[in-house]
Amino acid sequence: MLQIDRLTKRFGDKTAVDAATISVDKPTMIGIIGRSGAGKSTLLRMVNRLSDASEGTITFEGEEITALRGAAKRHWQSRCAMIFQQFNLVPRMDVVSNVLHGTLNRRSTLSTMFNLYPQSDIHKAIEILDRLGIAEQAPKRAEALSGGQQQRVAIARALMQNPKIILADEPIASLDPMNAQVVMQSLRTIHEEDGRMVIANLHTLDTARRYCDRVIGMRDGRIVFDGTPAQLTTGVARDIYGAGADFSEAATSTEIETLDRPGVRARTSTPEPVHPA
Amino acid sequence: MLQIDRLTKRFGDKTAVDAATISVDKPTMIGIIGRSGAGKSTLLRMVNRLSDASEGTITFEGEEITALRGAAKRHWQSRCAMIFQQFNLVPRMDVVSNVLHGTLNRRSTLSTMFNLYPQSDIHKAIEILDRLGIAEQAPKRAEALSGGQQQRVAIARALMQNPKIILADEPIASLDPMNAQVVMQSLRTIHEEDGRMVIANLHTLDTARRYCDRVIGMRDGRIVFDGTPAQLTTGVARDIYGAGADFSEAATSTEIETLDRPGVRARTSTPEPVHPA
Amino acid sequence: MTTADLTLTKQEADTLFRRKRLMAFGIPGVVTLYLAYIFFAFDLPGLAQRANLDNAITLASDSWSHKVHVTRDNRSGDITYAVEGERKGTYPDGQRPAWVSGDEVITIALGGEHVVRYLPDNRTEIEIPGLPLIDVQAEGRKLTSNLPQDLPDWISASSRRISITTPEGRITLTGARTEVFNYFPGWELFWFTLDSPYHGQSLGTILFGDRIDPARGNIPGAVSDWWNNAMWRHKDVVWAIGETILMAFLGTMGAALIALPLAFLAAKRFSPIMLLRAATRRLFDFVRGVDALIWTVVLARAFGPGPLTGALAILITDTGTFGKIFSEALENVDQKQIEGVSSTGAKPLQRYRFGVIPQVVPVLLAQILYFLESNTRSATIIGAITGGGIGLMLTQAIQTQKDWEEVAYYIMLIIAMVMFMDWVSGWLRGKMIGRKD
Amino acid sequence: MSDAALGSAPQGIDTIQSSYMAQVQRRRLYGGLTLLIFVILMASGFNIADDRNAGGFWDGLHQIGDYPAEVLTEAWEKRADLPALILKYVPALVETVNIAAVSTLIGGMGGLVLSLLGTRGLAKWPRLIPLFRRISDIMRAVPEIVIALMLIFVLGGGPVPAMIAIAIHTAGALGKMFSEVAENADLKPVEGLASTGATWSQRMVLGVLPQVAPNYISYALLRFEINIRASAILGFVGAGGLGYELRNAMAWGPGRFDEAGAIFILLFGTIVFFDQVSSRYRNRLTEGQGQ
Amino acid sequence: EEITEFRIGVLGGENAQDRINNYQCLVDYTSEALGVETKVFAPADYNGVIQGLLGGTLDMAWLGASSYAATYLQDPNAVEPVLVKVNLDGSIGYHSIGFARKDSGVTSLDDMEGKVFGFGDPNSTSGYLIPSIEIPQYKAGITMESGEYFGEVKFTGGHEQTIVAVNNGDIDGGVTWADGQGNWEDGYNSGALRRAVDAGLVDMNELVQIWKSDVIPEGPIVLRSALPDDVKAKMTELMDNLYETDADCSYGVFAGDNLGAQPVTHETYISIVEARKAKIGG
Ligand SMILES: Nc1ncnc2c1ncn2[C@@H]1O[C@H](COP(=O)(O)OP(=O)(O)OP(=O)(O)O)[C@@H](O)[C@H]1O
Ligand SMILES: Nc1ncnc2c1ncn2[C@@H]1O[C@H](COP(=O)(O)OP(=O)(O)OP(=O)(O)O)[C@@H](O)[C@H]1O
Ligand SMILES: [Mg+2]
Ligand SMILES: [Mg+2]
Repeated sequence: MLQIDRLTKRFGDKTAVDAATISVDKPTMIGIIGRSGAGKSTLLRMVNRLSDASEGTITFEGEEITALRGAAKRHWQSRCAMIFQQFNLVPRMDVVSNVLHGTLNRRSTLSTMFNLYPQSDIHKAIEILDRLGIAEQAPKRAEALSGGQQQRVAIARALMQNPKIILADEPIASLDPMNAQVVMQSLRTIHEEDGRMVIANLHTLDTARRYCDRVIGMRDGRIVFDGTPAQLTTGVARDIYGAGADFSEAATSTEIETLDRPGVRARTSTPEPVHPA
Repeated sequence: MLQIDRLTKRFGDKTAVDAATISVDKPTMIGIIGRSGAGKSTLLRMVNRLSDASEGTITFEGEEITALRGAAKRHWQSRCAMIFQQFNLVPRMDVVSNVLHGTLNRRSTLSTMFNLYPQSDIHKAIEILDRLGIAEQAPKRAEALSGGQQQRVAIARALMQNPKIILADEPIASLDPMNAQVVMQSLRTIHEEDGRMVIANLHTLDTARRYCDRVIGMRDGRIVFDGTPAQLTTGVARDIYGAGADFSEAATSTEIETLDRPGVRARTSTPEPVHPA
Repeated sequence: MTTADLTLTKQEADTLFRRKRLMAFGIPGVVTLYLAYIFFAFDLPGLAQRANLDNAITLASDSWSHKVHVTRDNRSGDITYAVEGERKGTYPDGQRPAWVSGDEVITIALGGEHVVRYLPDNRTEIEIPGLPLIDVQAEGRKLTSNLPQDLPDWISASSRRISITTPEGRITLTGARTEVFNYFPGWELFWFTLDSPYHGQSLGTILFGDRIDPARGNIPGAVSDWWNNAMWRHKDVVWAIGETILMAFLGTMGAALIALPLAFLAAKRFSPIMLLRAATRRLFDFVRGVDALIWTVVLARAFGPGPLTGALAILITDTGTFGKIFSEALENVDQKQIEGVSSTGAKPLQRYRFGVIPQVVPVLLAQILYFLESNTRSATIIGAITGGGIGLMLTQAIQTQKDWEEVAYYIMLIIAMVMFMDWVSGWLRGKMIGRKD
Repeated sequence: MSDAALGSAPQGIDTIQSSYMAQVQRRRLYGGLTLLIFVILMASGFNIADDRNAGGFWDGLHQIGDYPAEVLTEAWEKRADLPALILKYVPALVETVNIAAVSTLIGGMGGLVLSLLGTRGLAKWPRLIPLFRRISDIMRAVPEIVIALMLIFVLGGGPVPAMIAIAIHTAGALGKMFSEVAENADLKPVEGLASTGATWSQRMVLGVLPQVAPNYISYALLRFEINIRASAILGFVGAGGLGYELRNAMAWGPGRFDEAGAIFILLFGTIVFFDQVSSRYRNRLTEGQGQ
Repeated sequence: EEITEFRIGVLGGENAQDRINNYQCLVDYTSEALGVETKVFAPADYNGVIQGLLGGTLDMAWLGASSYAATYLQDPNAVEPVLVKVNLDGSIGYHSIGFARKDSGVTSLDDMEGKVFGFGDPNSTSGYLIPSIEIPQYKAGITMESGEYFGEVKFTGGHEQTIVAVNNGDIDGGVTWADGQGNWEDGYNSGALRRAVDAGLVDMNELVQIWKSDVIPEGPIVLRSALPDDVKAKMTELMDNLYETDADCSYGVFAGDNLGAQPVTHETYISIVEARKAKIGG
């Protein structure tokens, strides 16, 4: 259903994504790994059409996505939701309003200008929040939520779009292991229960292994691995990350068991100095 | 020479230091240990007269320190140098000027405003910096130095005061193990070579054991232990830290061998996201 | 470090400190030199000489006191009693202050044993403790008196005019008229003028007592008489303050409304056409540079005197200022939020509405409200130029220098007004920025 | 998993939906009311102002260009004299700029003292903080024109009353801005200095000023810009400088419009010049500092 | 052509708010006569009124002679003079008076050489135009340029400011207006000096007269030319009969004792217009 064909993106001299070709024929949960600067984000942004490709095409169910313009392009974006590492919510607006932004493409500009959404949409938004376990936060401002909760709001916004594809650009990189697990679990559930395709950039091997059906490895803009989690051996990982023999998988881990969260310990043993009033 | 008698400090309902009594009759290197909130900092701040005691007295060589006011108090502060966990230097000023701040009590405001320090003082400052091994840094801004270097500048400032007592409030808590060692070594050398009294708050047992002649343990504002490092058994330590059987000394260690600095690892595995400009 | 290195380091440190000292002395030195130049350029020594302390004292004492004039017209022999010597403060026929007595001989007791007597045939007797009785006869333009040759400096006398100033009051005599000024603390006639039936009535009587003026109820009558008080002109003052605030409000809000869309044109992020962007920015610079003062003058020709002209002058200048501030705020918006909204397929206007506006609104509101307060002050000054509001009343009162208590009153009102607007803007800021979207 | 606080049963989704709907309705109502009130205030405010103005807004709109056109035409006709005229008014301009500069200097020093004395954590006498804050509030609230006119009465005309008036206002305004900056200053260096036995003034000069100086200078420059305008406008109501010349030149009317034109140009040029210079410097001073 | 409101301008500088108050009776009469709302405006200076008349935002004003000339020179068709105030003695003129502080030792213009001289408003007839023309005629060598005969020539902004400035010693001598009737020690019968004396602002013992101009014609009451003829006629009649209708109102409107108004035409002011033109250009 999704064909990415020799997709290339250049920034000046720099080729961020280099003739990436991917073909997906049924809704799958795909993890893209690779080290920083490998071109993962750029690839996802081109699929969502947040940025234009320099060369190559993306085709979805026979439609050429890369050729879409104006309203058609926006309509595609609404069918292809995106989740960001920094959540990219509107922090000063309440949670439900943020979720309702998922419907913007369907509503007229005028009514949304005044924040007027149909009641059915509002109820739907709260139901989605409930599904993600954060319905109680509905009336709060987004900025008042913890990182994990904010990311779930972002997922709720994505679900509100009722998309065929969910793109997630390092959705758990800003989260602690506990929240990371909740968020990845949510994405997996959405994939399994709703049958939506999920493509997630991940920066840790074990997460990709655990949650994805298929893993794509990128290095310097090129796709250097494409296979099942089982095929992803430590040797292959070393190639993807371009690491030497000293490469230890644990260094990229975010799993709770292996990670002794440093921030927490550091905080208790290094108190802020108390100044007299 | 230093008598602390039933010294008490209350913040509202909270008693931060509770009738602490310490008697020191010759220049000693004393370590104060205890967990966060035990009242270590508060005690030291009262000795330096940065904050006033609620009750009790401090007497030094027959003079009642707690009764001093105005210029007399400032004169006492100049004889009783303090080193802070966060160094508390003036970051935008050069290193020599920061060291020369140790002479402020002797100089008029006006002359310090115009940087009219006597040449002999400037040379003395450089010599002290040299003794601490950072004379090369003399003309740099304090903020340009590494943590360990900054703390040595703070020690130099303290030495510039030519004090009888040096108080150090967790001098190595913000430092990595390598720098921590250098700083503690410097304090020890100063104690031994110059015969100055050093009182240091330390949050790790092994540092206290290694560098101090006498260790004082505080818990909830009260002094619960006062003895030689040898007397400080793991059982006693458990009492001081109020820890259960799961207490492991290593958890409080800053020794190089046992500490795998977590901050560094966390940084490499969580890259900053790259946003298009 | 080797000894040689150390010596070198020491020398470097010495140089460093020499440079720092140069700076430390240099800057205050330049400032001192500049102030010295100003000292002479502004002629401060001459100013110290010319400064009129008497004026300051008059100003200070007059601002909390008033005087009552007792005037005899030497031609007609008529005697009038008037607060501040003003027509509207004149005592009605048959009434006079309690410290004046007598019919043939009018005796004015100034207090502290100071007494002035108006005798028939334009003669005047003045009793001042410590001086012999002063006797003055007015004839045509000439005055004859028994004043001695060497006079204390509080008496000024010539054959045509005598003026005596004592702590109890002031007496001036000329051929044409004889006048006594008696000073009292307080702002007389602040509530009611002498011709109002409510003058001198206690608050209790007005609120609960019998009907004082049979034609009207006490409270509406009193309110109307106070409102129309000719001496203190409460109605005009309230209108003037209203006009001043109105100028500030209309000017600030109007400017904000105009500047917001223009700011998008001037912000690099939102306006791809370089030429348009540069043109908008130059426009902002121009209207700001011309300044409210000149705009006031230009607009006064088109719209005439009044609050609208002042409001428009503020509006035009602040459009430039807001445009600049707003476009800077727009350039600093966080791209993440816009991207988040764009990724859902939002249309361009929706992107601005949800990606940009929620971010900039707090910044803009804070600025607008800050300017609302500061423009209240500007409106006071602009009013003095364009003819409107409390600013004009204040300048007129100061320039004609008649009643310093009025000046003091206006000043108090202006300060209260500005502080009130400061409070309102702070309150609104808290209310609106503390609120979501 | 549930985020509901321990002990309180998770709310049913219906309750959440209805309470959120209620909140939305309320917000729409308040939002609508606020908008309505604002529109009414603007519309009626405009009408009142229009009504109390001698000329109406719509009648006057097409005449906006008349006056500048007259001035500029005449100035253009006599453009040969313009350089000489501009030169003639340079001393007045210098006076106006001097008034602004001195009052910014003096006001800045006053504001500095007020801010250090009125900031929590820095104040020498913490109990007097409210006093110093009130003082700077009042100094800020008094419009320059009030002080200037009273001082003209006592001191006579000229630059000094304007200078004092602007300095007083500047001290109040900067006092407030400075203390906002000082509130965010890092107290660690101050404490470090205190521990060596430094006096209050030493702590302020060595511990606080180096931290806040860039922001202070940046604010002072902004004030200088504002004060140039203030000093011109005060000249217009009697305090010397370019404002005074402008008022006279305009009063002469045609025949001397070339002078008015010269002064316009001078004033405009000065304001734009200092505006650009100061905003460039301010950007440089504050750049590289965290927001 | 209909008018919807009638706007009267008051020359600034002389406590305009007071004057607005004094004009209240006139406002009532005008509203009654014209059947439209009447408003009074008091711009901050003379130029404000002139601009108002030129821009068509004011319909009527009582101008000074020089202000009338200024208006005429900028647009001869903007306004037409209709009436002039008649003094108690029947004259329609007043004087510009030069004065100084007695203790300064100045007794005539001869002593003013090198000293500071102050005018009032640049648009004032007695406060600037006439003295600037007549003073140089006093003797050879006097000019009104700063730094030539006088040490400095300033504009104080208005009559009151001149009086206060002389009294304070800010300037050594200045000019203001007076009717020239009555006695110096009273500050004459009417005029700016008299007001200052009445206000207790100055002591005439401390001032001396150093110069007096020829008689200056009172300024005209002008109506905007574009007004409908019937409005002009009604207003002229109203003002003409004001003294007869309501003497108190007339006192307030004409700022002192008077015998009402009499008709006047542009011819009366031709010399002033010429003087202004010669002096200032236009
Ligand atoms: N807007 C842009 N302009 C110029 N270069 C860009 C831009 N966006 C990305 N790049 C460059 O393209 C390359 C790929 O970037 P991309 O963000 O896709 O990497 P990534 O794999 O997502 O890495 P990370 O883990 O850091 O997010 C990088 O070298 C980056 O510097
Ligand atoms: N200025 C203050 N106001 C109120 N409470 C204070 C203040 N300073 C310290 N305290 C309280 O007093 C107690 C003792 O604090 P202190 O800083 O002395 O502990 P400590 O042993 O130095 O701990 P740490 O290891 O965290 O530095 C703490 O509970 C602290 O919260
Ligand atoms: Mg990325
Ligand atoms: Mg501590």
